[in-house]
Amino acid sequence: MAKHKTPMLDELEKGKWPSFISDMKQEAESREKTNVDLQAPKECVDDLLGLMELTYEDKVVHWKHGGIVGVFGYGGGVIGRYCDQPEQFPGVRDFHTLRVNQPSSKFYSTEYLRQVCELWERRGSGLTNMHGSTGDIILLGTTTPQLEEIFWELTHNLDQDLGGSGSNLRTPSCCIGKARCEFACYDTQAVCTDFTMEYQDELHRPAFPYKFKFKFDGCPNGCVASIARADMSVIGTWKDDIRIDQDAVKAYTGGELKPNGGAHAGRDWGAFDIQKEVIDLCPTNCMAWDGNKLKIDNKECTRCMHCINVMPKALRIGKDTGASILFGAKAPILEGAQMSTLTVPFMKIEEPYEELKDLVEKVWDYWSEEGKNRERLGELIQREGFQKFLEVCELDADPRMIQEPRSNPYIFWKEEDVPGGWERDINEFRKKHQR
Amino acid sequence: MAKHKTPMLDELEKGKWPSFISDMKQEAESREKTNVDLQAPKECVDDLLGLMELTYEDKVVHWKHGGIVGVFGYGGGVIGRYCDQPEQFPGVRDFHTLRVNQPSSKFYSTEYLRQVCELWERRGSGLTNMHGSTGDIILLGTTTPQLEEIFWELTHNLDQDLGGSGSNLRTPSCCIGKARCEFACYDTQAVCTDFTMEYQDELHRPAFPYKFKFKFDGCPNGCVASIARADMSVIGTWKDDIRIDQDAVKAYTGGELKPNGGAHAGRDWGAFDIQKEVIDLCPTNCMAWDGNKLKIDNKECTRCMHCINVMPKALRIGKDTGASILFGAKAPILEGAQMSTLTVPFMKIEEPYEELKDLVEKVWDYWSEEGKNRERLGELIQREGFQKFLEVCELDADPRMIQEPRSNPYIFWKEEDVPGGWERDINEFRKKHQR
Amino acid sequence: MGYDPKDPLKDRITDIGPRDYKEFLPSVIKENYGKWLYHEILEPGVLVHVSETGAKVYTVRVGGCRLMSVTHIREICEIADKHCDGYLRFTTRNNVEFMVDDESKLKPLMEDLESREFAGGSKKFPRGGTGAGLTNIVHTQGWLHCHTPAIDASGVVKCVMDELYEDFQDMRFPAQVRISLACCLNMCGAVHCSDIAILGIHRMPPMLDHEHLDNMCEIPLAIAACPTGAIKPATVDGKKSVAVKNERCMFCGNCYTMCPSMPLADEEGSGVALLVGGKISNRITEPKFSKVVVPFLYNEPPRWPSTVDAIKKILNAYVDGAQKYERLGDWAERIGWERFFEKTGLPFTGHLIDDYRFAYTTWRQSTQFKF
Amino acid sequence: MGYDPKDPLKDRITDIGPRDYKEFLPSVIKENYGKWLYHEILEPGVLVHVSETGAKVYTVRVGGCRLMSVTHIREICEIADKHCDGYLRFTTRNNVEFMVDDESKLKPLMEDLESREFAGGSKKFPRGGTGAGLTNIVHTQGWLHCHTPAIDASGVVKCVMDELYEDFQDMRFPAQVRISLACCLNMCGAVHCSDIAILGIHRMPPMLDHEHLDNMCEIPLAIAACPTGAIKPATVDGKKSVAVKNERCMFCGNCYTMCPSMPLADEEGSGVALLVGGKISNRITEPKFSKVVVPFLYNEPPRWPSTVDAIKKILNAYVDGAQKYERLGDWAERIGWERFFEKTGLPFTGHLIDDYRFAYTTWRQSTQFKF
Ligand code: SRM
Ligand code: SRM
Ligand code: SRM
Ligand code: SRM
Ligand code: SF4
Ligand code: SF4
Ligand code: SF4
Ligand code: SF4
Ligand code: SF4
Ligand code: SF4
Ligand code: SF4
Ligand code: SF4
Repeated sequence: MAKHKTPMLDELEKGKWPSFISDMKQEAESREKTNVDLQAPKECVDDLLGLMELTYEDKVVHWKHGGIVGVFGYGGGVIGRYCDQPEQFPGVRDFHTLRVNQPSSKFYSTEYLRQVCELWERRGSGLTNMHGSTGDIILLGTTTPQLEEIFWELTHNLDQDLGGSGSNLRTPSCCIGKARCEFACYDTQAVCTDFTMEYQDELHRPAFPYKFKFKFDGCPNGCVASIARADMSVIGTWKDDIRIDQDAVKAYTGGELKPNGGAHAGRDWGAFDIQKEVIDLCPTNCMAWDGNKLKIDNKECTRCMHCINVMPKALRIGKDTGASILFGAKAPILEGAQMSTLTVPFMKIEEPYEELKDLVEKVWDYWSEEGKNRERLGELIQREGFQKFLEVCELDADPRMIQEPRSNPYIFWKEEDVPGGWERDINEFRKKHQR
Repeated sequence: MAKHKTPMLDELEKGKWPSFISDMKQEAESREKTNVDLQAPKECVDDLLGLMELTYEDKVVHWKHGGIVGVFGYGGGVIGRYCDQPEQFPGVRDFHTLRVNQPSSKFYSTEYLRQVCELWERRGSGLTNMHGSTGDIILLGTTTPQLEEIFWELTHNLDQDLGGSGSNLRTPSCCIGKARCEFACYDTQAVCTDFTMEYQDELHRPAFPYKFKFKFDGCPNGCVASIARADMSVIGTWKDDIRIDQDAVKAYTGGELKPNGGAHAGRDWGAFDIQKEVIDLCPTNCMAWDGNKLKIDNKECTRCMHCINVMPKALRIGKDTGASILFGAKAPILEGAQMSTLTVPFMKIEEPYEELKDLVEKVWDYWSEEGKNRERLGELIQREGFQKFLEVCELDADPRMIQEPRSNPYIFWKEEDVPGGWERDINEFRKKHQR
Repeated sequence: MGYDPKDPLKDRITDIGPRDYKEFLPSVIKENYGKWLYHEILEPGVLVHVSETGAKVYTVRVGGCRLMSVTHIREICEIADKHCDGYLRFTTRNNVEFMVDDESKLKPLMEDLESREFAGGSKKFPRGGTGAGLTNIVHTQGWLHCHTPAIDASGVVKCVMDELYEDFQDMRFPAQVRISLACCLNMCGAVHCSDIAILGIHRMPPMLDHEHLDNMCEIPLAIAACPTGAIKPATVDGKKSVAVKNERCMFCGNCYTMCPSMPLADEEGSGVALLVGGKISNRITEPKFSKVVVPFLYNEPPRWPSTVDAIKKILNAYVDGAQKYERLGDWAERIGWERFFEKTGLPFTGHLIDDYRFAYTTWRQSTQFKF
Repeated sequence: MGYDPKDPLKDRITDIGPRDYKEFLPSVIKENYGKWLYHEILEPGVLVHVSETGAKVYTVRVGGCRLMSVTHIREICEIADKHCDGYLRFTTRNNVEFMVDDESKLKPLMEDLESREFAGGSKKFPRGGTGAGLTNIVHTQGWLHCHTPAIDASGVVKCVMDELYEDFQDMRFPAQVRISLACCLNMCGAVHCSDIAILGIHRMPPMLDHEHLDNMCEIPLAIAACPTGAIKPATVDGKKSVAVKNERCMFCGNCYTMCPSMPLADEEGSGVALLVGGKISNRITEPKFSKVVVPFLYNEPPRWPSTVDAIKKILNAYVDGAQKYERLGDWAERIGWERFFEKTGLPFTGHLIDDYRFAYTTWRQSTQFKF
């Protein structure tokens, strides 16, 4: 039976949504009963429940700073955590997490997951996050001595490495892409895996001013939210025309096919009206429907995906596909949240991804050189200006990179912009212009 | 015949647009011939032409800083100016301008203008700007000794005062308003004149951190550009419904009346299409036309003026009129250009304008108190925040004042926002949270 | 054999990265990789994707609370073995997806999932989260594992999802609605572009543990961490420490991240802020930030009623007012923010007016407004 | 009698303000003040306003170059006396308006105005400036009277208006087009919200007249004036002076305004920048700033061909591409700025990318763009 009374937490067992409290309780119980030779405190889940109950009473967190814990030779992958009431809750005195690098787009075999479970029940709390916000498998809570043991078993038995934390490359992630999505403009999983392997050193050994994140979206729908969450956001797009199946279009207008793959089935929105729902909503007004033929002026299309999303069976992305590369997204601290800024409007994304890797490395060199401690790339770009960033990337300025040209006239001209430079002789000037 | 050769300037006598060079030459000539007893150098216009020609060769201005010149007891109204080639162009050695406060909306009797001409020919260059960017009559160029003489004659013989310059209230100005415009939501001329008289002391005697400008637009069309050019922009608007004359609407759709008062007559835009040209362009989509009746959902209307502009004979502004008050517009120096920010969405504008004057004075007190030297109001509001400005104005926050709520979570909470305040005892805290 | 503390470097393996995703793809996925033509949502939580080979994959998406025990994961594996040849996946929003390659396998799978409940009575595998409905809430650690949270994470999420459970299983919204939670301004969820963001914030400046500060912190780092420069070095009772200009503090918690002797969290001071109207996709409109519309709500464990209630108000107003395909933020911009506050009944206060770096760009320089 | 230098304060009159506008209103205006019902543009430059009393006022608007001699003003008076009972007005854009109260008086007035030319052959009173056409260019002093200009004003305006003369007399544009000119960044015309703004800018940091700087300037004021903090105190050849970090300079000229020993103007360094797409009115769209689309063009007296040419390119592309009622900036935003540069043929350079305070808000955080 439970070690601590948890009247408040018990309230969270009610309601239909899966209860993490119920799940924790079942885990606590199974640790009670198990004959597995547990290396982490048997009562850690019990104590975690107790600590949570106490926190629910106090409304102030009871965890302390992590301190520096980790595995030998790595600068990341482990988050240290200590409880501020160790006497009362010895099971979570030290309760560190490991970040385990998930496979691209998070398909699993049960065989693999069972190995993870077996290891984590034995050497950890048996609690996980599937998954963390960056994408890792989070093994939530174990003691300091277990860290190396777990790392050894992960690498030797599971052929599995840790993910990132600290001032290094963070675990890259991607959308499901070509594995199960018709909109994928490039192979997000292949690139994500390739970049993760290529930059293992940057991922495990902090050499950056601060964290750096890659995320790979297969198309502008942005299912892995890269534009908001990655220092480098790679978002699929295409150059040529949207492919149209006119008969399928008619099937939509005729009502045989449900718009948006049936995404709006929960409410009666009336019969599908292609004019109202597609043509009029196209942000560039580049579409036309004459009652039996759909026309798209592709030159004006900005590939927002709307029409394709609404009629996936009738419209397909183009064939000349690649990606837009954007840089600088981050959370609010310090300068305020940022989304990534369009830097390379279009790049082909094909193995071995030389062009993209060259770019990444130019950016890293610049950031490592100029970035202050704990300054994200996006903040550096703001501090030194986007023009400077373009020079670093060896790219020409392009209006596609901006929403609008500057409205202030404060151009920072360089001396080389002015024929003859800046050197002038005041006395020459005074010959023509007396004081 | 002309004192200086001006081959380059002569090029500016060509072309159809009125040539200021031809005009200057005719003035130079008439100064040659006149038997008026000229008090300013007879050859000043000749020398000005010569100086301009020289500048056209050098491409660098030949005027120096003004220095402090003015009339006794006033801090503004005169702009000092000296030429940097006095030997070569003695006629413009000192060439100061006076700013003469124009009558509201710039109607004139020829009698008055002739008095001005007589005075300015005799005591000045005979050159003017009708008008300066702020609105004044600019008397362009005279010598230092003439300043007091001119001021004396202006005040005694023309019953006319100077306008503003320096760190004081600048000459207010307004659109033509009720004098000749059906869109005027309040009497711009009356208010402009009233405020100019009320604040004569602020206008003539610098007591502010920097300049301050009032401009009065009768409606959101903004014919005096107040939203871009005034520290306080008063822009007419209304609260109730747009008045519709349905027959006149039909006259427009029927083609008897030209849309927009015929403003587009220079090109064949095809027959007037009320749906396309009005209903679909209404920014709030609050209009409907069923072929014979025009409907406006006034609650959703943002009074942008478009429909009224297009059909002035059919649509009229509401009857419950007043103005929106906005603050902070300015040119780029230093912090970048600003437009005025909506501060009072709606205020009745009726004599004696107490409510508006109270507001102005609160704002001036705050700015005089907190503003740095040469800091415009708009810059102060940016530096200390719009919330602070609202406190000063004793106004409640209203979503109408903003384009969108803040996206950053960096709220500057005040101690009084938090019950119990900010004082805490670290040792109390440590009882529950060990180090 | 195994790890040897005496010889840590023995046979050490490093830099091997993640497992190759190809090992983990079910055969129908592997065979049709990159060949998908289109998809359909058969019912909430059930997708079919059709390949140019004619093959189809049926996906059943179920809500997961991402805090999962190994016991629960083993149960998931058991299901996957029974119905899905031993494969499954997790989505970018912590839902679980079971895939089958034949329609006939759908029903048994769905019934099996349906049938499973936790002891407390909650569903283990609620089906849904697709289309124009509500999907899972992405969230962060909260009181369960981090040291800087202003609010709990899993608990708040549970309360909100319980209340909106029907909408997870329905598709009645004008467009998809993404709710996200981050428990402090570090914003680990990067929730700044969510339709609705639940954010933990502090309202009190840090306490100063002068006696220990110098031992526990790098004072220069703490000072440098403050974006507003509110922290200055100081000597208190002869000890090196820092002083904080409270009126300059914007409660970001950076100092605490650098220095454990500067805790901010407080029962009165810490709570929930709500942001709305953000989006990620480039569909129709461009991605946008969420805007703060509720500056502060108290932590109300265990069920956070005020937070849940405010979110329902926002969702109801949105569902009533928005047009088909219109995201929450696009709706708010179309009707105008003055209307947003009117329709949601949320009070507008000065706290919501921006006074940070780009403040001016968020004020209204126009006479266009609605009475 | 008159002003007595020996006794300046004798009978001194101050603070009397401007003349009362009511004295100057023609009777038809006075009688129908506030009673106007609607208006019509009979032809370019000719307006009729109709009052609820049935009265009408006919207005003939003619272009003025606001730099006017008293001789010219007297000629205007003569015309007003002959046709308009001795009244006239000036518009907010420096045009002159002659008003008559009866249609029969229009023709003679127009013919009279038409007939007058300057010796050089230019028109004295071109009719136009109404409706969806081009009106007068508001401008500032330029080389004619100020000390900080980077360009001339009246001369540039003359060149542009000569070239666009037909459009002043026509109404073929999609909407009104406002061109404005300011000769330095002080921007006395507040041209920052114009459809097309001609702006004088410098590209060279100030020269330093060390020998005289200390006598001629308040060094602290000069230092304080610099928005980028580029100016530091310095001692040169034993004399108190300043040093400027050139790479920090943004050429705003503030230092020169404060200190005559820091001149910027230069033949190579100073020239024209063009900004487009601003507007003031709240019609349909909100007021907006003009954007820099041509960073620099040389001063080319006497006719500034490159400047005139660039403006024509912009106008032609606008007139071809814009829809009825669409202002220049609204057109550019609708087609996208990438298209604007394509259609105008203007080169896009890094100079046009914002790097000032709100820079980030002008960059593109989206994948929406046109190839
Ligand atoms: C575990 C995780 C939250 C979760 O529950 O999922 C997490 C947890 C922490 N994050 Fe995070 N971050 C996590 C994803 C993120 C994300 C989201 C993302 O990567 O897409 C962000 C926003 C995106 C970004 O990078 O800007 C994020 C932005 C931060 C920041 C602010 C960084 C910034 O530049 O603004 C901090 C503060 C810091 O770095 O000191 C931070 C710091 C932290 C720390 C290490 C707290 C600290 O300051 O020491 C947290 C440890 C919690 C714990 O005890 O376990 N975390 N952090 C996520 C990592 C799991 C994983 O690897 O999959
Ligand atoms: C004469 C006039 C330009 C014109 O040719 O029409 C003018 C001329 C000067 N302005 Fe101005 N400003 C004039 C209207 C403006 C306007 C437009 C307006 O008022 O609508 C602005 C922009 C709006 C604003 O106030 O921001 C304007 C913004 C400036 C600035 C920048 C102020 C700022 O805060 O950014 C300066 C610089 C300064 O104040 O030192 C300035 C400074 C000057 C000085 C005094 C130059 C100086 O620094 O000493 C110029 C004297 C020129 C001369 O020698 O005659 N002038 N000035 C305008 C006044 C005539 C009149 O009274 O009717
Ligand atoms: C499975 C998943 C990708 C993955 O790698 O795991 C996914 C899968 C699909 N997304 Fe997504 N999206 C997924 C996260 C996202 C995200 C990221 C997020 O929410 O954090 C976004 C951006 C959200 C935003 O814009 O704020 C996202 C924005 C979209 C959109 C754009 C919708 C819109 O109205 O803006 C589409 C298009 C659509 O729904 O028609 C889309 C479409 C789709 C399609 C239809 C693509 C396809 O043809 O298979 C997939 C099924 C949609 C559905 O569930 O109805 N997906 N999708 C993610 C499921 C998360 C979940 O469990 O709920
Ligand atoms: C005479 C004048 C007011 C004054 O006090 O002097 C005036 C007079 C009228 N304006 Fe204006 N506007 C005058 C400067 C302005 C300005 C200020 C400026 O340009 O510096 C603006 C703002 C410009 C901008 O938005 O950038 C202005 C924006 C408008 C608009 C909005 C047009 C638009 O498409 O945005 C209208 C409505 C319309 O034209 O239908 C308007 C409408 C009018 C009407 C029709 C009002 C009326 O019913 O009498 C007047 C005749 C318009 C015409 O000329 O076709 N007036 N008007 C100004 C003439 C200046 C000139 O000589 O050309
Ligand atoms: S981002 Fe695009 S490609 Fe990737 S899963 Fe979403 S819709 Fe498919
Ligand atoms: S993708 Fe978007 S922009 Fe392109 S045609 Fe479709 S709706 Fe229009
Ligand atoms: S601002 Fe409005 S009221 Fe004033 S003149 Fe222009 S249109 Fe008429
Ligand atoms: S004034 Fe503008 S917003 Fe109001 S109805 Fe007319 S067009 Fe629409
Ligand atoms: S958001 Fe803040 S409190 Fe929550 S996990 Fe991230 S760092 Fe910790
Ligand atoms: S909370 Fe943030 S703003 Fe306040 S003192 Fe700490 S670092 Fe500075
Ligand atoms: S814009 Fe500059 S140069 Fe031109 S008049 Fe104004 S201050 Fe003088
Ligand atoms: S021109 Fe402007 S930026 Fe350059 S030194 Fe002078 S004040 Fe500073």
